[in-house]
Amino acid sequence: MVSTRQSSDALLDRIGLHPNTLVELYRYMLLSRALDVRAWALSRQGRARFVITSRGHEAAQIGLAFALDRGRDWICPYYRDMALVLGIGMTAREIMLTIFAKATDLCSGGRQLPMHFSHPRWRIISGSSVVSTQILHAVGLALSAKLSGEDVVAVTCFGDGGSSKGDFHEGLNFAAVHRLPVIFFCENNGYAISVPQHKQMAIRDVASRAAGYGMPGVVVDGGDPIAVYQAVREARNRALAGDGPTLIEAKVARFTAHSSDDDDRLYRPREEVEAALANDPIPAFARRLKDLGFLDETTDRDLQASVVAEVDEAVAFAEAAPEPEVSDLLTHVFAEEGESP
Amino acid sequence: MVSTRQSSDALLDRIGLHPNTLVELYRYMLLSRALDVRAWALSRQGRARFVITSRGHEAAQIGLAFALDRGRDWICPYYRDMALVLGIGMTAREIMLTIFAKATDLCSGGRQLPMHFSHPRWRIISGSSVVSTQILHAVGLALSAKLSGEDVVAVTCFGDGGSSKGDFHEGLNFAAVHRLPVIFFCENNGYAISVPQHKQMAIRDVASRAAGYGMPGVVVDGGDPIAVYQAVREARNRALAGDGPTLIEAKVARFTAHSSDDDDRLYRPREEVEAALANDPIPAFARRLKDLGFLDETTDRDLQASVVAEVDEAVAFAEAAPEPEVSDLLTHVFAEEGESP
Amino acid sequence: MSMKNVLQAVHDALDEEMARDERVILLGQDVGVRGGVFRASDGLLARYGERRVIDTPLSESAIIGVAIGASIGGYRPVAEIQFADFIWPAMDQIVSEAARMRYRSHGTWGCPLVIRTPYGAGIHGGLYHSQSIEATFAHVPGIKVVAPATPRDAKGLLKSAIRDPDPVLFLEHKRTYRLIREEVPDEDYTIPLGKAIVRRPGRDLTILTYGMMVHESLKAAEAVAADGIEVEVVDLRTLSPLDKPAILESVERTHKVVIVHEDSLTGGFGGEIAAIIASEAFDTLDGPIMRVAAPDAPAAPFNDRLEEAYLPSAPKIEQAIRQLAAY
Amino acid sequence: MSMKNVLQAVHDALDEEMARDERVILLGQDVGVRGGVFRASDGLLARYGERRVIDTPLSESAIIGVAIGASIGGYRPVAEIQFADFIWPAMDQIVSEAARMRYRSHGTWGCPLVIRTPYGAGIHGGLYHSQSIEATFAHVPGIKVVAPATPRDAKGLLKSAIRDPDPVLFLEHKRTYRLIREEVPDEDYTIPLGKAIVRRPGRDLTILTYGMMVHESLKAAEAVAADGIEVEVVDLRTLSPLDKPAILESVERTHKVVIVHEDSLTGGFGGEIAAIIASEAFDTLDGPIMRVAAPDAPAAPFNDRLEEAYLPSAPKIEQAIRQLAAY
Ligand SMILES: Cc1ncc(C[n+]2csc(CCOP(=O)(O)OP(=O)(O)O)c2C)c(N)n1
Ligand SMILES: Cc1ncc(C[n+]2csc(CCOP(=O)(O)OP(=O)(O)O)c2C)c(N)n1
Ligand SMILES: [Mg+2]
Ligand SMILES: [Mg+2]
Repeated sequence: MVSTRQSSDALLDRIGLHPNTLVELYRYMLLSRALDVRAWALSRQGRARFVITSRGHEAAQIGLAFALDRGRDWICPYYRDMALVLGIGMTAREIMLTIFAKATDLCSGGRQLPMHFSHPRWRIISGSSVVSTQILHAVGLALSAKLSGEDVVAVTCFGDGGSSKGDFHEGLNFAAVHRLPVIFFCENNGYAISVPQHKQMAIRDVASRAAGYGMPGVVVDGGDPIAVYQAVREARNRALAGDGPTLIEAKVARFTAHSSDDDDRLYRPREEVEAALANDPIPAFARRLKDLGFLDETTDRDLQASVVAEVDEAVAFAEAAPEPEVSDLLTHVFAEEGESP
Repeated sequence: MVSTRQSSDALLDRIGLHPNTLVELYRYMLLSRALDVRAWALSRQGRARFVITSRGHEAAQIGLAFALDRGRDWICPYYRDMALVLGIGMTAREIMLTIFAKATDLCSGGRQLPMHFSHPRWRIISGSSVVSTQILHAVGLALSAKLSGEDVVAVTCFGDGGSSKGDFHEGLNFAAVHRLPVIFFCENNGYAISVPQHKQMAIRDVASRAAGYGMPGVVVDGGDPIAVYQAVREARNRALAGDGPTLIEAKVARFTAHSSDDDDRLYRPREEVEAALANDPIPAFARRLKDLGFLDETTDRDLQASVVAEVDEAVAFAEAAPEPEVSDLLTHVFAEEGESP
Repeated sequence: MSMKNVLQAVHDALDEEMARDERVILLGQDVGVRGGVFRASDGLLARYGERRVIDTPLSESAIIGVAIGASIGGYRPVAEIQFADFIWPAMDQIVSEAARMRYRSHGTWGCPLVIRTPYGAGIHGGLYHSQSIEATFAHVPGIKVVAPATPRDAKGLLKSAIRDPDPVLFLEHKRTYRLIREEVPDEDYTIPLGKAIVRRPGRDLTILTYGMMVHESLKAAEAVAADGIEVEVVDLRTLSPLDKPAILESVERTHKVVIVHEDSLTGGFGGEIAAIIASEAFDTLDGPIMRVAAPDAPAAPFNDRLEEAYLPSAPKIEQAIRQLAAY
Repeated sequence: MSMKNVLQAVHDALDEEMARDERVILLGQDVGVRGGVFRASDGLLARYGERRVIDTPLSESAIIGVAIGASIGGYRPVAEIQFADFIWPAMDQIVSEAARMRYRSHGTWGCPLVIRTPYGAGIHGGLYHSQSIEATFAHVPGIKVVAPATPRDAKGLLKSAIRDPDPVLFLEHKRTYRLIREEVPDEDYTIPLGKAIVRRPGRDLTILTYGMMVHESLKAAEAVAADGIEVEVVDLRTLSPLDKPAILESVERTHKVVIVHEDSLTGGFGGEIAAIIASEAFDTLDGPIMRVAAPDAPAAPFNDRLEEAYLPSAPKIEQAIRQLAAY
């Protein structure tokens, strides 16, 4: 297991990200946060039925997104990956359409709960709500990439809770045996709803499981998008070189309750939440960019305003979008005549 | 991971097994082998429908059996554990009754395939044919022991193949979180039917998975009953002391085809089988006992004759036993009125 | 008597059984500190301690498999599957193991355990927080399947399930949790598994149903009563073992049957009920056996409009009643 | 034409489809070097290589889950579950994932994959090498269920399954593997999914069945023909989608129905068939709908005598025919 908890500033040069790209990363984090905050508000107002946030996970997810070949690498996300899918290419409008379950919701046409992402253009594969099932799909997609020779990888994300499932084990093992180009990305926020990590596993790092499959396991600070970016780049290069899968564990914090249906005051000490909020990766990244001279206050304010405007527009657009027709209820159970798989 | 591949002779004193007990171990190995050879012959003659052997695994299983508190510790075996259940207390007659699927078969009343062991007196819990499901039952039994405070452990056996299943992962993780008194005993013979280890996993030792659950993993030479005995004693002591589960991996060889329905010439090099046979743990153990002066030629010959006689008698007894009545078909689907769970 | 909803009734049954029998333990995700995502085990951790109220890792197969082992070891585990939709990873442990332990060991070992799980749609849970799963398990010999519709039944049946020597799948329709309220006895009582109940007598037509659809059926029955159609509503309560005598008796009285379930039509449990009637009460039938059920889509969609279109409801049942009554 | 048994027919279908379409890959336990435990993929590793014939770890959920991913990635996986009894660990991947991918993504993604698995009893396989699993999956919208009875059908239907854009569960009755032989065309042909076939015409009574029970039913029909009872035997071949028109047509001709399946009675697929008839062909019925099926035990026991007692067979079917014919 390799620890990447180190100052990533020193690495900035080496990894070769353009300052503009770093600002872009920052903007995606802001956008995700703004969408998240708005979605939560909509749910509190009764305008959205159900919401799950990415709050606290954004840095990890955006670092991940930027390390991928967007639109070519296969993505099997989970419900907490809104920042990731934005970073890959989904738009604020598309997010709002799925939150409002509109007919033009590209994820599912209004069939799934919000945050069950899917996108034809971005190779984002529809997942269920059943934890960790998507891990195996990523392994299968990696197998298809290996067979076809396409130089892409598959990435799948899941939580600390998801690492307790049988599918996690079967997936990592299968991928290791066949040295498949897949990245297993665990977003460890220390909770499966109310169950804290020590009641889920008797180990400190999920990444320590990697050795038992014969693949590298990497722990990375999920509050540091650059560190995540770098860890994923390495894993991706290994995968493309035919050296097989990697398990990356990003240590993150969940800022909100599990979902809009949850009340984490029932089980989580307030001080813990406050400490996490005090370590919010987004302002921390802004400070870093400013220290490095890549971002000034005016640009920052403009960015913050622009994402809010983008969210406003997306909400208005999506609320006005048409509801699904009842006649749509039974479409796509099977392929229609002549439809190709 | 601790390696116990060391000369166990030096340990003889320290572990404190009486020489008579060592000869007893030897006799159980002989008995298992004799039963196995006969069962295979019966299947070839068409007198037994189906047989799975323990051949090559006996030393490991008898070492395991003798390290347990027989009749008190819970046993969740798998189909390759005939030597184990003999070592625990089942008799040759009982084995033959289950092979012939007779009414008085204690394992299942003729319902299950042979080698699906169960015994009320010996706390041997009935298993299915579905690989690795029994692992979780052992964890649950260990939970019950922990709750009741009974000073017993639960033991479950499975093969290298079984370690690829989701239930392996979920079981080891659950046991580790709750520090349950359970021993996971992997009999690694390098094959899941025809699939060799390197196509099952990208690691050398199944035991190396233990670290990922936060429990000790031990590799032991499954051809050495004393080494196995010792490893299990240690694990058992840890478990009883409240220090939780252990994963023990016994390296063994499968001497026969997977089952009487299999033909391993289709997939297994003959030299490999011959090399394994040349390293047969049973004559090796006899030689060791003789070197130590615990066994002489006459006793050895007598033992060999006595187990054959025991098997002869068991076959005759079981063949003469009554068949199940057709009226038995629908009993025990549910508890009968008034039957206690 | 106290006014309770279904959730409170479930909670009280758990509480009282844990107080009555030390062997009763709970295990599941979030059942401890949080008291369950629906709060069915609220306060039980505080009352009975961490040893008896166990928050598990996110491992459905382990929840059931461990419950099996603990039940053989002398305990009476009540395992919670957080949503019925997440029971499939434990399918193998339920079907291959729990349901067969007694049969395959010829009576040596048995699994006195309960699997509680919230099921059903109508709460905007989307495709994976809405499923009905009863047909699958009612086809499995060796496990009982219970699906109460009311608080009184939920409590009495859950107590019977916990005291039963065999595995019981206990299905709690999550729409009934807070919606359905009634007076529930304060003293200890049980309701036997395997017994249906006539919720509303009627001579013209029999509705056979269970769970949330009992309430929709009663509404429909009320609606047609205005036109003089007297519908008998039979709440099956337990699907396995099924109360065949109660079914046949009602059908012999009314000669017409509508079977109602929320689960999708094809292969749903209504088929079994229809088959029994078509075989054993054929002569008494005065019309085709009708079924009202969800269409053959994978589950109820999230969008309100689609969910409503998907779900059987009083108006749809009413339509079937009128059609059959006129036959 | 060549004389083939069912196993050879399955083998040939796999071989020919792999030759025809490079995207077809096999994965499962022992499918490679060993050619499958029943040798259905014998020689295919040698012919198509390790990349297309993949021996997997002992992980059913992974076999299906990986097949799902590979199918989305452009391949046409044919996954083998070594015995149908071992499909339950993959239940979640089949029901929650494969069967819903298209519906839940509103048509964006689909899973063109086949799950082949030997099922059924009569070969002394004991409780866990004998199960019938069709009822469970025929209740799941989004996956097709095929159960051929003859070599010709096995080959033609498996080819259709492999070419189908959606997941197909392909059930091979293992007792038919070597027992049932017939002339099979040498040239490429397919048999469409969802179409039943009349195996034996008759005017007095309809038997609706599939798989191994087709052959037992034909024997029974033969036996009663001597007494002038003309039984029509309809082989359903596909259970989902079900050929309702063929069922109703036959029943409208004969007015009497016996449904036969090897699976246990309660909740078996026979219930669905009976329900359809009792609803849509009620007026044409001249007698109760009868079912011949295994009793409600967990599965066929190993002991010969018990297994025979458990299994439906020609004599048991004959008895039902005579009883109904005399009605
Ligand atoms: C198989 C399954 N079991 C239970 C649930 C209910 N559930 C939804 S999310 C969740 C916790 C997941 O925790 P984790 O994997 O750590 O992800 P996080 O939400 O913390 O990001 C649970 C128990 C589910 N969706 N699927
Ligand atoms: C879940 C499941 N899948 C497949 C099988 C078929 N099967 C029986 S034994 C076996 C191989 C088991 O190998 P291993 O666990 O190494 O045990 P061994 O027989 O080598 O002792 C397989 C694939 C099964 N019984 N259960
Ligand atoms: Mg988490
Ligand atoms: Mg092995």
